[in-house]
Amino acid sequence: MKIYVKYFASVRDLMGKDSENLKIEDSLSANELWKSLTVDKKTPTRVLVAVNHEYVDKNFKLKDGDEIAFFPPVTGG
Amino acid sequence: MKIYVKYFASVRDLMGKDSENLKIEDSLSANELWKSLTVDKKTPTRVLVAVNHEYVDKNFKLKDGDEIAFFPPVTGG
Amino acid sequence: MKIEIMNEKFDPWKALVDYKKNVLLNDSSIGATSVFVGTVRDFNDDEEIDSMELEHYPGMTEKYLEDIVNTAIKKYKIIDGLVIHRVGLLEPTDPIVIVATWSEHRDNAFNATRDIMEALKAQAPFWKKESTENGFRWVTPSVEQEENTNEI
Amino acid sequence: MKIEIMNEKFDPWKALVDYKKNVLLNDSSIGATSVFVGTVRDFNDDEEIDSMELEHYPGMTEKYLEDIVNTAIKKYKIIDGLVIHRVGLLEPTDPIVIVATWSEHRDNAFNATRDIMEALKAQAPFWKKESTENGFRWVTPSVEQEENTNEI
Repeated sequence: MKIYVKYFASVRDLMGKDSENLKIEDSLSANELWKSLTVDKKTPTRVLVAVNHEYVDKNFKLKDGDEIAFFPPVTGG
Repeated sequence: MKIYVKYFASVRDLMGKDSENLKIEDSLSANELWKSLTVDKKTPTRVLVAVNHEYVDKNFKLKDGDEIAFFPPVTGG
Repeated sequence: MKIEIMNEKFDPWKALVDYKKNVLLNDSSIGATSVFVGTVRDFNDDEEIDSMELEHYPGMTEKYLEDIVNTAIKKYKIIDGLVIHRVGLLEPTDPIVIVATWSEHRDNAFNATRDIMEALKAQAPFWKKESTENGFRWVTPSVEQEENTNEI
Repeated sequence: MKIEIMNEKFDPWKALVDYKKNVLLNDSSIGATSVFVGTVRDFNDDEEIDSMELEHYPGMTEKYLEDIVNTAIKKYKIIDGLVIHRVGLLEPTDPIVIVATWSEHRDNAFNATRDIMEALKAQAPFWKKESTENGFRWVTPSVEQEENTNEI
């Protein structure tokens, strides 16, 4: 299945890109995807994940067509 | 001794005047003054008292030259 | 600090912007501004309000407002504070009061502006008389205020 | 309700007055207006800030801001609410955010504006990068935010 991945702020710096289209195996979780994407990287301790513009639990199972985003804790306001 | 008495809002309506100069006996308390001024009136249950622009206790002893004010609970803002 | 009693209708936002521009200038330590504006509503206790007369105790009112703002400035490390309060004849939608505080961090400004409003309502000698179709009535406080006041 | 992400420097007080005048008109049920404005300070964690870059997640940010304001409107019987937030390159004294709420009574407006600010800081996807004499640094939140967010 196909998903669209976005990276923001320090996570974008870590990944060296702001987005990518990926083909992944069915029912991968957000956390499993993150681990596979960062297997060769020193990852920050706090990363948040949103799917289709909603925060989700790290065990959230991805579906075909999902937009998933990884980013650090937010600092607006 | 001489004092200056002010009345505000519903207390002014009750007294029929906004201020008066009075000669009183020494060391009268705020409460004693109020009772003597309203002996023939039906007084409201809640009256506040300030002397020289400061809230005071009802047992506050008046001094010569004091400005004393009687008024209902405040309703600004 | 600015404390002002206004006899005429005023624009609280213009007063705020003018004070910031002329007195606080471009103070770059300011991170937070918290503002409260109270306005006359057309209803109170289920009665329609035509107008309202606001009176105060000249001298004592200013003194208490200054003390109230100074207390908040010290308690919350406030950079500066502003209070403007109307007296006289007011109509629905007229501004009654503006309270503004400036600080480095948001908690302090939020808390200071709120404390100032609560203390103003409990202590500052202002009285409202509402005009309704049934005539005039003095407004009584909705919440009992025992603090710092002494009843006979 | 108005939710806006601004790419250019804006005047929060003008935006507030315009919105009130053009949308809320002279709504005479309004008794209370509570406003918070956040601005860029020139110091953070003892380092001088030259400028700041603010980024957001288009789509998700607007969605969360709308949800946050709607939650406050329902919880506090708010008449209306406004949030404008800057993104892009900001300098000290530039406005970052304005939150305003209008209500009948002051408690509700105070609580709503504060709740919106706290929820915005905890949930809305914005990120700050500060430029200091030592280079760039991503800002990290000063308070741990566990609510409504999920970490990997």
